[in-house]
Amino acid sequence: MVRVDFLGPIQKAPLELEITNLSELALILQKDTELSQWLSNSAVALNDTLVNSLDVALKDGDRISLLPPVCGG
Amino acid sequence: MVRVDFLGPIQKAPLELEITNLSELALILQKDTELSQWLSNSAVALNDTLVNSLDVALKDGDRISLLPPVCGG
Amino acid sequence: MGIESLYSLQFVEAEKVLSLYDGALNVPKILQDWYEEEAKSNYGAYIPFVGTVRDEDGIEGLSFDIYEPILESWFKTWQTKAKESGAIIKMAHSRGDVLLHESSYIAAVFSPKRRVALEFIEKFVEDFKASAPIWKYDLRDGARIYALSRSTAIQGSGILGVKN
Amino acid sequence: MGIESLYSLQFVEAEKVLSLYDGALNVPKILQDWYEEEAKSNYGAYIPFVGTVRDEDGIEGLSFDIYEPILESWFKTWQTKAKESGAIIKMAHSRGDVLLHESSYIAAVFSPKRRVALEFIEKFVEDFKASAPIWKYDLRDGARIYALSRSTAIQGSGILGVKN
Repeated sequence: MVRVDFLGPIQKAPLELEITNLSELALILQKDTELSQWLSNSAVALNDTLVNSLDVALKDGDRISLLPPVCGG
Repeated sequence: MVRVDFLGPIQKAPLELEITNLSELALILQKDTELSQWLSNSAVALNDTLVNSLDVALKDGDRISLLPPVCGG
Repeated sequence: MGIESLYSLQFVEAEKVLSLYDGALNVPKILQDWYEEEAKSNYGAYIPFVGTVRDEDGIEGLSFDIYEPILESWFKTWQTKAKESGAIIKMAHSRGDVLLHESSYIAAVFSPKRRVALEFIEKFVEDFKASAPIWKYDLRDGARIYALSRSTAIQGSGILGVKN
Repeated sequence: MGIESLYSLQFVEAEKVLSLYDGALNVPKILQDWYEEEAKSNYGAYIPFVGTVRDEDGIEGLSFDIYEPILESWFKTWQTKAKESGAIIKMAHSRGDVLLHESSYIAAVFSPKRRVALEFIEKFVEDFKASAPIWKYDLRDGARIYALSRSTAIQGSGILGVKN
Protein backbone atom coordinates (compact mmCIF):
# COMPACT_ATOMS: atom_id res chain seq x y z
CA MET A 1 0.00 0.00 0.00
CA VAL A 2 1.25 3.50 -0.89
CA ARG A 3 -0.03 6.53 0.99
CA VAL A 4 -0.63 9.81 -0.87
CA ASP A 5 -0.80 13.09 1.09
CA PHE A 6 -2.09 16.39 -0.26
CA LEU A 7 -0.27 19.26 1.42
CA GLY A 8 -1.10 22.88 2.16
CA PRO A 9 -4.14 24.28 0.38
CA ILE A 10 -5.15 21.06 -1.41
CA GLN A 11 -8.28 20.17 0.54
CA LYS A 12 -8.24 16.45 0.12
CA ALA A 13 -7.96 13.53 2.53
CA PRO A 14 -4.98 11.15 2.10
CA LEU A 15 -5.35 8.17 -0.24
CA GLU A 16 -4.11 4.59 0.28
CA LEU A 17 -3.44 3.01 -3.11
CA GLU A 18 -2.15 -0.32 -4.48
CA ILE A 19 0.26 1.07 -7.08
CA THR A 20 3.81 0.18 -8.15
CA ASN A 21 4.97 3.34 -9.91
CA LEU A 22 4.24 7.06 -10.30
CA SER A 23 2.76 6.71 -13.79
CA GLU A 24 -0.05 4.62 -12.30
CA LEU A 25 -0.59 7.34 -9.70
CA ALA A 26 -0.76 10.00 -12.43
CA LEU A 27 -3.49 8.05 -14.26
CA ILE A 28 -5.55 7.67 -11.09
CA LEU A 29 -5.23 11.31 -9.97
CA GLN A 30 -5.96 12.67 -13.46
CA LYS A 31 -9.44 11.12 -13.17
CA ASP A 32 -10.13 13.10 -9.98
CA THR A 33 -11.77 16.41 -10.95
CA GLU A 34 -11.06 17.88 -7.50
CA LEU A 35 -7.37 17.73 -8.38
CA SER A 36 -7.49 19.22 -11.86
CA GLN A 37 -6.14 22.62 -10.73
CA TRP A 38 -3.32 21.04 -8.71
CA LEU A 39 -1.62 18.34 -10.78
CA SER A 40 0.02 20.73 -13.24
CA ASN A 41 1.49 23.01 -10.58
CA SER A 42 2.35 20.64 -7.72
CA ALA A 43 5.69 19.07 -6.96
CA VAL A 44 5.92 15.42 -5.91
CA ALA A 45 7.94 13.95 -3.05
CA LEU A 46 8.62 10.28 -2.40
CA ASN A 47 9.33 9.64 1.28
CA ASP A 48 10.02 13.39 1.71
CA THR A 49 12.49 13.64 -1.17
CA LEU A 50 11.39 15.59 -4.24
CA VAL A 51 11.28 13.64 -7.49
CA ASN A 52 11.54 15.08 -11.00
CA SER A 53 10.23 12.23 -13.13
CA LEU A 54 7.44 9.64 -13.21
CA ASP A 55 10.04 6.94 -13.81
CA VAL A 56 10.09 5.90 -10.17
CA ALA A 57 9.15 2.49 -8.75
CA LEU A 58 7.06 2.34 -5.58
CA LYS A 59 7.02 -0.29 -2.87
CA ASP A 60 4.74 -1.14 0.00
CA GLY A 61 4.91 1.53 2.73
CA ASP A 62 6.12 4.35 0.49
CA ARG A 63 4.70 7.82 1.10
CA ILE A 64 3.95 10.27 -1.72
CA SER A 65 3.29 13.98 -1.07
CA LEU A 66 1.87 16.58 -3.43
CA LEU A 67 3.26 20.08 -2.80
CA PRO A 68 1.32 22.93 -4.46
CA PRO A 69 2.96 26.35 -5.20
CA VAL A 70 4.74 27.77 -2.15
CA CYS A 71 5.11 31.22 -0.65
CA GLY A 72 6.98 31.40 2.64
CA GLY A 73 8.13 34.57 4.35
CA MET B 1 43.22 82.78 4.59
CA VAL B 2 42.43 79.16 3.74
CA ARG B 3 42.59 76.45 6.40
CA VAL B 4 43.89 72.97 5.51
CA ASP B 5 43.04 70.02 7.78
CA PHE B 6 44.69 66.61 7.67
CA LEU B 7 42.22 63.93 8.68
CA GLY B 8 42.48 60.48 10.21
CA PRO B 9 45.94 58.96 10.29
CA ILE B 10 47.78 61.94 8.74
CA GLN B 11 49.65 63.20 11.79
CA LYS B 12 49.95 66.84 10.87
CA ALA B 13 48.65 70.05 12.43
CA PRO B 14 46.30 72.24 10.33
CA LEU B 15 47.82 74.90 8.05
CA GLU B 16 46.58 78.42 7.41
CA LEU B 17 47.63 79.51 3.91
CA GLU B 18 47.20 82.54 1.65
CA ILE B 19 46.27 80.72 -1.54
CA THR B 20 43.69 81.33 -4.27
CA ASN B 21 43.37 77.90 -5.90
CA LEU B 22 44.07 74.19 -5.38
CA SER B 23 47.02 74.13 -7.79
CA GLU B 24 48.86 76.49 -5.47
CA LEU B 25 48.04 74.20 -2.56
CA ALA B 26 49.39 71.19 -4.49
CA LEU B 27 52.72 72.96 -5.09
CA ILE B 28 53.06 73.86 -1.40
CA LEU B 29 52.14 70.41 -0.07
CA GLN B 30 54.38 68.59 -2.58
CA LYS B 31 57.38 70.31 -0.94
CA ASP B 32 56.43 68.81 2.45
CA THR B 33 58.24 65.47 2.80
CA GLU B 34 55.96 64.47 5.71
CA LEU B 35 53.10 64.34 3.21
CA SER B 36 54.78 62.39 0.43
CA GLN B 37 52.96 59.14 1.26
CA TRP B 38 49.56 60.86 1.50
CA LEU B 39 49.11 63.18 -1.48
CA SER B 40 48.76 60.43 -4.06
CA ASN B 41 46.12 58.47 -2.09
CA SER B 42 44.11 61.19 -0.33
CA ALA B 43 40.85 62.73 -1.45
CA VAL B 44 40.28 66.48 -1.16
CA ALA B 45 37.22 68.27 0.19
CA LEU B 46 36.43 71.96 -0.08
CA ASN B 47 34.11 73.06 2.71
CA ASP B 48 33.19 69.39 3.29
CA THR B 49 32.33 68.64 -0.34
CA LEU B 50 34.67 66.32 -2.23
CA VAL B 51 36.34 67.83 -5.32
CA ASN B 52 37.71 65.87 -8.27
CA SER B 53 39.94 68.45 -9.93
CA LEU B 54 42.53 71.11 -9.06
CA ASP B 55 40.61 73.59 -11.17
CA VAL B 56 38.87 75.13 -8.17
CA ALA B 57 39.18 78.75 -6.96
CA LEU B 58 39.53 79.42 -3.24
CA LYS B 59 38.37 82.40 -1.21
CA ASP B 60 39.10 83.72 2.24
CA GLY B 61 37.57 81.47 4.91
CA ASP B 62 37.47 78.32 2.78
CA ARG B 63 38.33 75.02 4.46
CA ILE B 64 40.22 72.23 2.70
CA SER B 65 40.40 68.68 4.11
CA LEU B 66 42.66 65.82 3.06
CA LEU B 67 41.05 62.40 3.46
CA PRO B 68 43.42 59.42 3.31
CA PRO B 69 42.22 55.88 2.40
CA VAL B 70 39.17 54.83 4.41
CA CYS B 71 38.02 51.61 6.05
CA GLY B 72 34.84 51.84 8.06
CA GLY B 73 32.91 48.91 9.44
CA MET C 1 33.16 10.32 20.90
CA GLY C 2 31.52 7.51 18.94
CA ILE C 3 29.80 7.85 15.58
CA GLU C 4 26.38 7.89 17.23
CA SER C 5 27.18 10.80 19.55
CA LEU C 6 28.67 12.78 16.68
CA TYR C 7 25.53 12.20 14.68
CA SER C 8 23.21 13.30 17.46
CA LEU C 9 25.34 16.40 18.07
CA GLN C 10 24.92 17.47 14.44
CA PHE C 11 21.24 16.78 14.67
CA VAL C 12 20.82 18.98 17.74
CA GLU C 13 22.79 21.72 15.99
CA ALA C 14 20.56 21.58 12.91
CA GLU C 15 17.46 21.72 15.12
CA LYS C 16 18.61 24.80 16.95
CA VAL C 17 19.18 26.89 13.84
CA LEU C 18 15.76 26.20 12.28
CA SER C 19 13.00 27.33 14.65
CA LEU C 20 9.26 27.23 13.98
CA TYR C 21 6.86 29.18 16.17
CA ASP C 22 3.08 29.27 16.50
CA GLY C 23 2.04 32.80 15.53
CA ALA C 24 4.17 35.94 15.22
CA LEU C 25 7.93 35.96 15.88
CA ASN C 26 9.49 37.86 18.76
CA VAL C 27 11.97 39.59 16.45
CA PRO C 28 14.11 41.50 19.01
CA LYS C 29 14.54 38.37 21.13
CA ILE C 30 15.46 36.11 18.20
CA LEU C 31 17.93 38.65 16.77
CA GLN C 32 19.51 39.01 20.21
CA ASP C 33 19.62 35.26 20.93
CA TRP C 34 21.31 34.54 17.61
CA TYR C 35 23.79 37.40 18.07
CA GLU C 36 24.70 36.16 21.54
CA GLU C 37 24.92 32.49 20.49
CA GLU C 38 27.62 33.45 17.97
CA ALA C 39 29.27 36.18 20.07
CA LYS C 40 32.54 34.25 20.38
CA SER C 41 32.43 32.39 17.04
CA ASN C 42 34.64 35.00 15.35
CA TYR C 43 32.21 35.85 12.56
CA GLY C 44 32.77 39.36 11.21
CA ALA C 45 29.38 39.75 9.52
CA TYR C 46 25.84 39.00 10.73
CA ILE C 47 23.00 39.74 8.32
CA PRO C 48 19.44 38.97 9.36
CA PHE C 49 16.51 39.33 6.95
CA VAL C 50 13.21 40.06 8.73
CA GLY C 51 9.89 39.65 6.91
CA THR C 52 6.89 41.55 8.29
CA VAL C 53 3.21 41.33 7.27
CA ARG C 54 2.23 44.45 5.30
CA ASP C 55 -1.16 46.12 5.49
CA GLU C 56 -2.21 45.84 1.85
CA ASP C 57 -5.25 44.86 -0.22
CA GLY C 58 -7.43 44.97 2.86
CA ILE C 59 -6.12 41.77 4.43
CA GLU C 60 -6.31 41.24 8.21
CA GLY C 61 -3.11 39.20 8.29
CA LEU C 62 -1.48 36.12 6.83
CA SER C 63 -1.53 32.48 7.83
CA PHE C 64 1.03 29.76 7.11
CA ASP C 65 1.13 25.98 6.71
CA ILE C 66 4.55 24.32 6.85
CA TYR C 67 5.56 20.83 5.82
CA GLU C 68 8.40 20.31 8.24
CA PRO C 69 10.18 17.16 6.97
CA ILE C 70 10.96 18.70 3.58
CA LEU C 71 11.65 22.14 5.09
CA GLU C 72 14.28 20.54 7.30
CA SER C 73 16.01 18.69 4.48
CA TRP C 74 15.93 21.82 2.29
CA PHE C 75 17.43 23.80 5.16
CA LYS C 76 20.15 21.22 5.82
CA THR C 77 21.24 21.41 2.18
CA TRP C 78 21.69 25.17 2.59
CA GLN C 79 23.49 24.73 5.90
CA THR C 80 25.97 22.41 4.18
CA LYS C 81 26.47 24.91 1.38
CA ALA C 82 27.04 27.69 3.95
CA LYS C 83 29.57 25.63 5.90
CA GLU C 84 31.61 25.11 2.73
CA SER C 85 32.00 28.92 2.67
CA GLY C 86 32.76 29.10 6.40
CA ALA C 87 29.29 30.57 7.07
CA ILE C 88 26.21 29.47 8.99
CA ILE C 89 22.51 30.15 8.44
CA LYS C 90 19.74 30.44 11.03
CA MET C 91 16.06 30.62 10.29
CA ALA C 92 12.80 31.17 12.14
CA HIS C 93 9.28 31.01 10.69
CA SER C 94 5.73 31.27 11.94
CA ARG C 95 3.03 28.61 11.74
CA GLY C 96 -0.61 29.72 11.69
CA ASP C 97 -1.83 33.31 11.89
CA VAL C 98 0.36 36.41 11.84
CA LEU C 99 -1.39 39.77 11.97
CA LEU C 100 -0.61 43.09 10.26
CA HIS C 101 2.80 44.55 11.18
CA GLU C 102 3.81 41.34 12.94
CA SER C 103 6.77 39.35 11.60
CA SER C 104 6.63 35.79 10.26
CA TYR C 105 10.14 35.14 8.95
CA ILE C 106 13.76 35.70 9.93
CA ALA C 107 16.74 34.27 8.10
CA ALA C 108 20.29 35.19 9.09
CA VAL C 109 23.77 34.51 7.79
CA PHE C 110 26.94 34.68 9.87
CA SER C 111 30.28 34.59 8.07
CA PRO C 112 33.88 35.65 8.65
CA LYS C 113 33.75 38.20 5.82
CA ARG C 114 31.06 40.50 4.51
CA ARG C 115 31.07 39.42 0.84
CA VAL C 116 30.10 35.84 1.62
CA ALA C 117 27.35 37.01 3.98
CA LEU C 118 25.90 39.53 1.50
CA GLU C 119 25.83 36.97 -1.29
CA PHE C 120 24.43 34.18 0.89
CA ILE C 121 21.56 36.12 2.42
CA GLU C 122 20.32 37.10 -1.03
CA LYS C 123 20.61 33.62 -2.55
CA PHE C 124 19.13 31.97 0.52
CA VAL C 125 16.10 34.27 0.75
CA GLU C 126 15.37 33.92 -2.97
CA ASP C 127 15.59 30.13 -2.88
CA PHE C 128 13.51 30.10 0.30
CA LYS C 129 10.75 31.95 -1.57
CA ALA C 130 10.94 29.54 -4.51
CA SER C 131 11.45 26.22 -2.73
CA ALA C 132 10.62 26.12 0.98
CA PRO C 133 7.44 24.02 1.54
CA ILE C 134 5.39 26.76 3.18
CA TRP C 135 1.93 27.85 2.06
CA LYS C 136 0.59 31.35 2.58
CA TYR C 137 -3.04 32.36 3.08
CA ASP C 138 -4.57 35.83 3.29
CA LEU C 139 -6.83 36.35 6.29
CA ARG C 140 -10.07 38.03 5.21
CA ASP C 141 -13.24 38.14 7.28
CA GLY C 142 -11.68 35.47 9.46
CA ALA C 143 -11.24 33.05 6.53
CA ARG C 144 -7.96 31.68 5.12
CA ILE C 145 -7.65 32.31 1.37
CA TYR C 146 -4.72 30.59 -0.35
CA ALA C 147 -2.41 33.21 -1.94
CA LEU C 148 -2.07 31.33 -5.23
CA SER C 149 -1.16 34.35 -7.36
CA ARG C 150 1.81 35.20 -5.13
CA SER C 151 2.99 31.59 -4.89
CA THR C 152 5.67 29.80 -6.91
CA ALA C 153 5.51 26.24 -8.22
CA ILE C 154 8.48 24.27 -6.85
CA GLN C 155 11.02 23.33 -9.52
CA GLY C 156 9.98 20.07 -11.18
CA SER C 157 6.27 20.59 -10.49
CA GLY C 158 3.60 19.24 -12.82
CA ILE C 159 4.86 15.73 -13.56
CA LEU C 160 1.60 14.15 -12.37
CA GLY C 161 -0.43 16.35 -14.75
CA VAL C 162 1.28 15.23 -17.95
CA LYS C 163 -1.12 13.02 -19.97
CA ASN C 164 0.15 9.94 -21.81
CA MET D 1 4.26 74.78 9.35
CA GLY D 2 6.80 77.31 8.00
CA ILE D 3 9.79 76.49 5.85
CA GLU D 4 12.09 76.73 8.87
CA SER D 5 10.14 74.15 10.90
CA LEU D 6 9.98 71.79 7.93
CA TYR D 7 13.71 72.10 7.49
CA SER D 8 14.46 71.38 11.12
CA LEU D 9 12.11 68.39 11.07
CA GLN D 10 14.04 66.85 8.18
CA PHE D 11 17.27 67.58 9.99
CA VAL D 12 16.11 65.81 13.13
CA GLU D 13 15.03 62.84 11.03
CA ALA D 14 18.43 62.59 9.34
CA GLU D 15 20.16 62.79 12.73
CA LYS D 16 18.14 59.98 14.21
CA VAL D 17 18.99 57.45 11.53
CA LEU D 18 22.76 58.02 11.66
CA SER D 19 24.06 57.32 15.17
CA LEU D 20 27.67 57.45 16.31
CA TYR D 21 28.71 55.92 19.63
CA ASP D 22 31.89 56.01 21.69
CA GLY D 23 33.14 52.41 21.82
CA ALA D 24 31.28 49.21 20.99
CA LEU D 25 27.67 49.14 19.82
CA ASN D 26 24.86 47.60 21.86
CA VAL D 27 23.69 45.48 18.93
CA PRO D 28 20.53 43.88 20.44
CA LYS D 29 19.28 47.27 21.64
CA ILE D 30 19.92 49.06 18.35
CA LEU D 31 18.31 46.25 16.30
CA GLN D 32 15.30 46.33 18.62
CA ASP D 33 14.98 50.14 18.66
CA TRP D 34 15.07 50.32 14.87
CA TYR D 35 12.57 47.47 14.53
CA GLU D 36 10.19 49.16 16.95
CA GLU D 37 10.62 52.62 15.42
CA GLU D 38 9.36 51.22 12.09
CA ALA D 39 6.84 48.76 13.55
CA LYS D 40 3.87 50.62 12.01
CA SER D 41 5.58 51.98 8.89
CA ASN D 42 4.35 49.08 6.75
CA TYR D 43 7.76 47.93 5.57
CA GLY D 44 7.77 44.25 4.62
CA ALA D 45 11.55 43.75 4.78
CA TYR D 46 14.13 44.78 7.38
CA ILE D 47 17.75 43.80 6.70
CA PRO D 48 20.42 44.84 9.17
CA PHE D 49 24.12 44.24 8.49
CA VAL D 50 26.18 43.89 11.68
CA GLY D 51 29.99 44.16 11.59
CA THR D 52 31.93 42.58 14.46
CA VAL D 53 35.65 42.76 15.26
CA ARG D 54 37.36 39.45 14.45
CA ASP D 55 40.20 37.95 16.41
CA GLU D 56 42.85 37.76 13.67
CA ASP D 57 46.54 38.52 13.14
CA GLY D 58 47.03 38.93 16.89
CA ILE D 59 45.22 42.28 17.20
CA GLU D 60 43.64 43.34 20.52
CA GLY D 61 40.85 45.24 18.80
CA LEU D 62 40.19 48.04 16.32
CA SER D 63 39.89 51.78 16.72
CA PHE D 64 38.08 54.28 14.50
CA ASP D 65 38.30 57.97 13.59
CA ILE D 66 35.26 59.50 11.88
CA TYR D 67 34.96 62.79 10.01
CA GLU D 68 31.34 63.53 10.74
CA PRO D 69 30.46 66.40 8.34
CA ILE D 70 31.30 64.37 5.24
CA LEU D 71 29.88 61.15 6.72
CA GLU D 72 26.58 62.97 7.20
CA SER D 73 26.43 64.34 3.66
CA TRP D 74 27.42 60.94 2.23
CA PHE D 75 24.69 59.33 4.32
CA LYS D 76 22.06 61.89 3.25
CA THR D 77 22.80 61.14 -0.40
CA TRP D 78 22.09 57.46 0.28
CA GLN D 79 18.98 58.30 2.27
CA THR D 80 17.66 60.27 -0.72
CA LYS D 81 18.43 57.37 -3.06
CA ALA D 82 16.65 54.97 -0.69
CA LYS D 83 13.56 57.21 -0.45
CA GLU D 84 13.24 57.20 -4.25
CA SER D 85 12.78 53.42 -3.94
CA GLY D 86 10.38 53.72 -1.00
CA ALA D 87 13.08 52.49 1.41
CA ILE D 88 14.96 53.95 4.37
CA ILE D 89 18.45 53.32 5.70
CA LYS D 90 19.67 53.49 9.30
CA MET D 91 23.27 53.33 10.39
CA ALA D 92 25.26 53.18 13.62
CA HIS D 93 29.05 53.25 13.96
CA SER D 94 31.60 53.29 16.75
CA ARG D 95 34.17 55.99 17.46
CA GLY D 96 37.38 55.03 19.27
CA ASP D 97 38.24 51.55 20.51
CA VAL D 98 36.21 48.38 19.88
CA LEU D 99 37.59 45.15 21.28
CA LEU D 100 37.58 41.60 19.89
CA HIS D 101 34.09 40.14 19.32
CA GLU D 102 32.46 43.54 19.93
CA SER D 103 30.56 45.22 17.10
CA SER D 104 31.44 48.55 15.49
CA TYR D 105 28.97 48.89 12.62
CA ILE D 106 25.29 48.35 11.87
CA ALA D 107 23.55 49.40 8.67
CA ALA D 108 19.93 48.52 8.02
CA VAL D 109 17.49 48.87 5.16
CA PHE D 110 13.70 48.89 5.51
CA SER D 111 11.60 48.61 2.38
CA PRO D 112 8.12 47.52 1.35
CA LYS D 113 9.45 44.61 -0.71
CA ARG D 114 12.38 42.25 -0.29
CA ARG D 115 14.11 42.79 -3.66
CA VAL D 116 14.73 46.49 -3.01
CA ALA D 117 16.01 45.76 0.50
CA LEU D 118 18.35 42.95 -0.63
CA GLU D 119 19.81 45.10 -3.39
CA PHE D 120 20.13 48.22 -1.22
CA ILE D 121 21.89 46.61 1.72
CA GLU D 122 24.56 45.20 -0.58
CA LYS D 123 25.14 48.43 -2.53
CA PHE D 124 25.06 50.53 0.63
CA VAL D 125 27.55 48.39 2.56
CA GLU D 126 29.96 48.24 -0.39
CA ASP D 127 29.83 52.00 -0.95
CA PHE D 128 30.19 52.55 2.79
CA LYS D 129 33.44 50.56 2.71
CA ALA D 130 34.74 52.52 -0.29
CA SER D 131 33.56 56.04 0.56
CA ALA D 132 32.58 56.69 4.18
CA PRO D 133 35.19 58.95 5.85
CA ILE D 134 36.14 56.54 8.62
CA TRP D 135 39.69 55.43 9.42
CA LYS D 136 40.50 52.10 10.98
CA TYR D 137 43.45 51.29 13.26
CA ASP D 138 44.59 47.95 14.64
CA LEU D 139 45.16 47.93 18.39
CA ARG D 140 48.47 46.21 19.20
CA ASP D 141 50.32 46.52 22.51
CA GLY D 142 48.03 49.43 23.32
CA ALA D 143 49.07 51.39 20.19
CA ARG D 144 46.87 52.41 17.24
CA ILE D 145 48.32 51.26 13.92
CA TYR D 146 46.60 52.62 10.79
CA ALA D 147 45.21 49.74 8.70
CA LEU D 148 46.51 51.13 5.40
CA SER D 149 46.62 47.81 3.54
CA ARG D 150 42.91 47.17 4.22
CA SER D 151 41.85 50.74 3.38
CA THR D 152 40.50 52.12 0.10
CA ALA D 153 41.37 55.47 -1.46
CA ILE D 154 38.18 57.49 -1.92
CA GLN D 155 37.20 57.95 -5.59
CA GLY D 156 39.02 61.00 -7.00
CA SER D 157 41.95 60.71 -4.59
CA GLY D 158 45.43 61.81 -5.57
CA ILE D 159 44.78 65.15 -7.31
CA LEU D 160 47.15 66.98 -4.96
CA GLY D 161 49.98 64.58 -5.76
CA VAL D 162 50.01 65.15 -9.54
CA LYS D 163 53.15 67.14 -10.48
CA ASN D 164 52.97 69.86 -13.11
